[in-house]
Amino acid sequence: MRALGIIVVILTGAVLLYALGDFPSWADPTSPAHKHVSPAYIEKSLEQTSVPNIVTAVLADYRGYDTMFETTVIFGAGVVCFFLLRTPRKDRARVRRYRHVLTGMTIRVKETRKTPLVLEEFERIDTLWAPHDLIIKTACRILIPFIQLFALYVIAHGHHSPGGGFQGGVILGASLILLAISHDLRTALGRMSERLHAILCPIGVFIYAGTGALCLALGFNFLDYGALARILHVDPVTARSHGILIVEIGVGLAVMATMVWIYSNISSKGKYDEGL
Amino acid sequence: MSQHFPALLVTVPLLSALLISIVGWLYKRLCFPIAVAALSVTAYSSVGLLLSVMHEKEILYRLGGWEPPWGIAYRVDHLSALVLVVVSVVGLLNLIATQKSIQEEFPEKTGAFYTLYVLLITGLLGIVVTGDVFNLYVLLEITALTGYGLIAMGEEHAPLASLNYVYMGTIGACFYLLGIGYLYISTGSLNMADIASILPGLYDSRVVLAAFIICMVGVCLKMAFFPLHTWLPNAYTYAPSAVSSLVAPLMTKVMIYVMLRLMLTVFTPVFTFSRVGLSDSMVWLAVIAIAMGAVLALAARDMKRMLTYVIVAEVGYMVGGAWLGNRAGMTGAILHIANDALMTLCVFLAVGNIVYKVKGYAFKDLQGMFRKMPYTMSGLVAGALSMVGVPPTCGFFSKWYLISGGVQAGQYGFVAALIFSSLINVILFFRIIEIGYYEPFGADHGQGSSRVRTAEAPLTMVIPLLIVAGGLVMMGVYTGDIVAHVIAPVVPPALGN
Amino acid sequence: MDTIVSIRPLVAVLVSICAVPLLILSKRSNIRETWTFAAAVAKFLIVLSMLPAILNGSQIVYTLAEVVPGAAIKFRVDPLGMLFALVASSLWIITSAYSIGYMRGLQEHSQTRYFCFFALALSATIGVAFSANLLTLYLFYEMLSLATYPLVTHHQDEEARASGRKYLTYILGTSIGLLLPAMLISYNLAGTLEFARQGFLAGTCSKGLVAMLLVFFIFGFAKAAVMPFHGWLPAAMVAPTPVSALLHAVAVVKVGVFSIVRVLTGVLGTDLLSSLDLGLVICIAASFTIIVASLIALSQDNLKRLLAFSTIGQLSYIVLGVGLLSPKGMTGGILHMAMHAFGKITLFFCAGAIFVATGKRNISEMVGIGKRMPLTMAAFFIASLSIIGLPPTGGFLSKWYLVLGSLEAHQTVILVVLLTSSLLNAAYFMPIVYRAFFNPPDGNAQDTGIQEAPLFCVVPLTVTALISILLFFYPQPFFRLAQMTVRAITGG
Amino acid sequence: MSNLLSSIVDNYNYLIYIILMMIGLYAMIAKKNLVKKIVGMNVLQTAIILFYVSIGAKKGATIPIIQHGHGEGAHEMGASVIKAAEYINPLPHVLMLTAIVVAVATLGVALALAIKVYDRYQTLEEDEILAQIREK
Repeated sequence: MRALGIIVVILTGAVLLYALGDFPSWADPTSPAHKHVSPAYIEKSLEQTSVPNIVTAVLADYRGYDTMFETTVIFGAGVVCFFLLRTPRKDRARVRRYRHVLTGMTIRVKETRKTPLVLEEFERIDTLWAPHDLIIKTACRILIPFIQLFALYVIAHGHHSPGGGFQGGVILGASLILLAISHDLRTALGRMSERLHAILCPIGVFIYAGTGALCLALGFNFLDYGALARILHVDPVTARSHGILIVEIGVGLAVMATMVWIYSNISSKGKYDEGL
Repeated sequence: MSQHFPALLVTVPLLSALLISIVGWLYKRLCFPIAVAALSVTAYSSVGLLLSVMHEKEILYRLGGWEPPWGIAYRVDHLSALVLVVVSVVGLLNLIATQKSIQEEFPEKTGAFYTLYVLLITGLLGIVVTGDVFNLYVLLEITALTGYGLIAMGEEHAPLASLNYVYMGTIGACFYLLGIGYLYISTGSLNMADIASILPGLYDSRVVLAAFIICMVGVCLKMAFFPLHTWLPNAYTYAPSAVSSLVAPLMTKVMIYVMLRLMLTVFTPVFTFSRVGLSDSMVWLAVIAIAMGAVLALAARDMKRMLTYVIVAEVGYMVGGAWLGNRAGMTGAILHIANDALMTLCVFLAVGNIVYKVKGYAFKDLQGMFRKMPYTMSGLVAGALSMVGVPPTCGFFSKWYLISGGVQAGQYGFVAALIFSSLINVILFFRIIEIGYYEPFGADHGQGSSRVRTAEAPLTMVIPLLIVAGGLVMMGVYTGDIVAHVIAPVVPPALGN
Repeated sequence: MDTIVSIRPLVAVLVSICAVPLLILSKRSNIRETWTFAAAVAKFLIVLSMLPAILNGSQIVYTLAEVVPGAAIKFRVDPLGMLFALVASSLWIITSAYSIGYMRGLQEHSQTRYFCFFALALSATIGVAFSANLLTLYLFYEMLSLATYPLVTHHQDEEARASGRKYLTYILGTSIGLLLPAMLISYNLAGTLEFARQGFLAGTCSKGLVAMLLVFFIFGFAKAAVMPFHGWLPAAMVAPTPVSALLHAVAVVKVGVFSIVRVLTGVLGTDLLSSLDLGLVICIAASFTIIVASLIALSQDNLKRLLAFSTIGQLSYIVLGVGLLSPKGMTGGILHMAMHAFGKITLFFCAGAIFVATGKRNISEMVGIGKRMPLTMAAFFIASLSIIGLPPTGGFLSKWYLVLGSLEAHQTVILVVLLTSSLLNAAYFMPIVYRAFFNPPDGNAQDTGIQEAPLFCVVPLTVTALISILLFFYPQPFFRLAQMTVRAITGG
Repeated sequence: MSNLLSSIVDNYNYLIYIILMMIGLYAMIAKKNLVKKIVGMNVLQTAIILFYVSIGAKKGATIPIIQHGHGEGAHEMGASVIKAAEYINPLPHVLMLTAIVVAVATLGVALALAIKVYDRYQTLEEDEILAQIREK
């Protein structure tokens, strides 16, 4: 195996090095990569889409179709993780552990159909229980809202500054995952149930693809945001910039939901009761 | 409407996949009908596309209304239209045929399953219609990811096989991505037609050569071309039968399509066949692929594994035919994409029915099958004959073109390999058929044979199988027309006539 | 030589395929047999309806689909094909009568399957007879191979399995391994596969290549059982006797030789062969087969195996006749297709009848059987005369023409071969007849008076025996057709 | 040869990506541990991302965000003054956003699979797993 690896690496490396000879020198403004297609983006994007952030413009409009499928990839990954890991109802954990807060003694309760006892002096705990650090808990509880606010800013301000749906979505997701880590998975899922993010994630993609389909329905080509002008009562160019915003929101939703979904599946091996 | 067919083709299944995944949480029973509806629309529009392509030369669709090369564009020509029809039809038939076994295998996750199923089809269709090399990469990953997921839900070693598939598939995809990076750095464009128009000036550039080689390696990995086939047998064997009857016919064939697309459209035929001195070595690799596939299939001890190695051999057919570099060979390769998809579907559906009934696919499970499941077995026989290449099944005619291509190119090794593998196929399939045919009989040849009861699979599984089996013959009989009206325009004049 | 475009050839082929679903669906066996008969008669009538046109020197053409440029799925009825089709379709009627008797007499299992595949095999046979190009011929040739497999292995026991394997190995192995490449090479040489009057390969390739193709073709059609590819025929004798009768005395093996004749005349062309004097090669292979097969036949005790080997020998007569490349020789060869068919099927019927009536397979047990089954053995006698080639039977004519042909081609060696083999034939047939009639049955089997096989068995074999006598006096239309074929080929 | 050397020298970034990529590739092929393979996979993908991004670089250019022109109707006045040379090539960055997302997705799936594999064999060492399979 090792020998094979070395051989493969040497062969591939040889090919790549061989090609290196004819590379245009690095960052040379006259290299074909900079001459052929990209100048048009840089010069036209503002007037065509009124989005100063060219990356966003190209990402969500010129090559919006790529991005749609990119979102679909994320969504697909989420579904795959669920499909692979989520444990079927019959062999889910039947035992719950509770801890009496005052005395610190723990009890095991056989899960039954009717809702288990909920008394405030009892807290539900994981099988491997470590006392939760108060500082971390509080710090996170304070931090998370700001993180989420920032995430929303990143999504909304993607037109004018680095950012956009993916970045914002990831930050949102991260905030929820932080909640899950600092407290435990159940609390996070209490805030946002499995079903909810499992549905949010396709909805996010749906916003994207649906916008495209809407343009199709309005008689334009698929994803041609110019069509939205008719609905939003603005000129086509502004419509494009709005269209991009809508799409970015969709992306944000999808990414956020999927991140949480994947995390909760992987961290709890699909049992959804005890995370990290 | 018809000018939006290309968009509908991909967006309808995509949207319905999303819909399914939502509905899956609310009302499971709706998933299957939605999937069927979506794929029917797809099949309809792909057929419509094929017809309209046959009238006007090729269809260009600008997504987002941007001019290529700045925006992404669909480019549908005869080749892609043909493959589109194959993909959508195979997907639809398999969907209907495997409904029962899905309900049995994933009672709680039907929603997720159908989501992935339709997403997979979406990805394949997208790969076929797109005219942008990077977009192709993204769609490649969609098919790959969904494929990993679906395959991993099979029994015993499926997750491991799927994980290995992840490694190999990712390497393949990365190589492809790198290759188009090299193309971009030397041409500055990502649109296939645009690249093709820029390339002639750059034929001597090492970067382009490297790009070509890297892309080819990547694609060969994905389509399990011989030395890189190691992931395929396990993955397809352990996959749930409903899944293997989807991926086995489609995945490798679509990858072959990608290879042809790269050879003929992106890197122009002139470059592919005269500048890159790889033709002979590729053909010889194909010869080895065919031979090894046949031999390994002989060693297999259960039907699915045997068939997977047959697939490895079939990939060899197509790659070899494509690289022969003459009209007959290319025609054979393209024709075989369609035919092989159909016959692989046929045999895998038959195996699927058997698995559904007897819960096993080892050779011994076939005892007395001809009496137990006569229709399924007749379907299997039809597929087998097509694999062997018996007229008038379509398998014969694609083999015909491939062999005559080999004769014209003077590649007698290739011809010999094809004949060899047909002979091996005879052994392979008649071994199965024998087991099914000779029941453990009493000494008397009297009426003692009614011991085995007929227990045929449900109609929803049998009818699609028989449709496919009939399709094999129809394809065979109409080969002439298909070649004349669909394939002939695709083959570039550079390959002579 | 005008050509009529008509769908009749296709119908003639399809009629028995269309019968198959009816056979499957028919609940009771009588209905099933009725359908079989109906299909057989229909087929025969359709074939017959084309006869007058053919005799007037015109030919009937029908194209189904142009699958490959230069090679369509196309039917053409010409004298040669018509002769073969007549023989096959007429014998199917008789055989289906016989097989009803036989199968019921032995209460064989899964008779429906039997009749279905029988029908399929017949379609394939007619298809071969009427095919207008090599591709179509190959198509039906393969179809026949596969359709006969379930018939050969009807008993589904270990023995059947073994011989089924042998059968497929020989037939499919050669057709894929030799025939397909040969066909494709000639396609790429000539760009067409249409049978032409003097072959389409003339002047397209070197002598070596032609010789190679010739060898590929002759051994590729393993159904013709030219040695060394004859092993499957004795093995296939495990099949029920009607199968052996029709398929291994008539349909399958004759399809083999018919295809060889077609290829020699229509693909390679007799002129090309004689100009490169490759005829000799064929003659040598054929003569070798004739002599060796007859010698082996001498040593057989199982009657059906004996008949099998005798068939192997007789088939090579036909190959030999065409290989002589002389008009009379060819006439003899082609004529022999018909004559031998009627003779040999009678013999098989007799063997079957004996088995049904007495359960005896071996010749040594058949001493004095003539007293129990006089009709059967009489028929056996006549048929063996025809095979040996003595008047007053059809076999005489064909053999006579073969002899003339060998003289015409100044091949005295061949003449010797023919005569020797006739002697050998006599040597392995006559003792059977003699012992059957003139030796007393051995002690333990006491004389039980006349005890024939069921009527369904006896009538057919009597009919065929009579026909083979009749053919001596009225060899029409077969003789005419043979002559027309030869004239068409030699242009004389 | 010399020009090859010089091109390598002023294209050292490409050299780095090649080295990274080779490391990843080697890990994927030679390592026995399934998770190490996954790590190798990510290194491989990251290397390619590096390659693309370094395509985008342009001497004397800044990030592709047009400084002036905010909000509605910016395009009328913004259009004329923009020069392609002033901003780096946005396209590679766009592509790489996609590639990163794909990489993440693949990673997620791969990890999920690894978990399933571990559940089934109680190990992630390839040879141990193969041993288990063999003795069955």
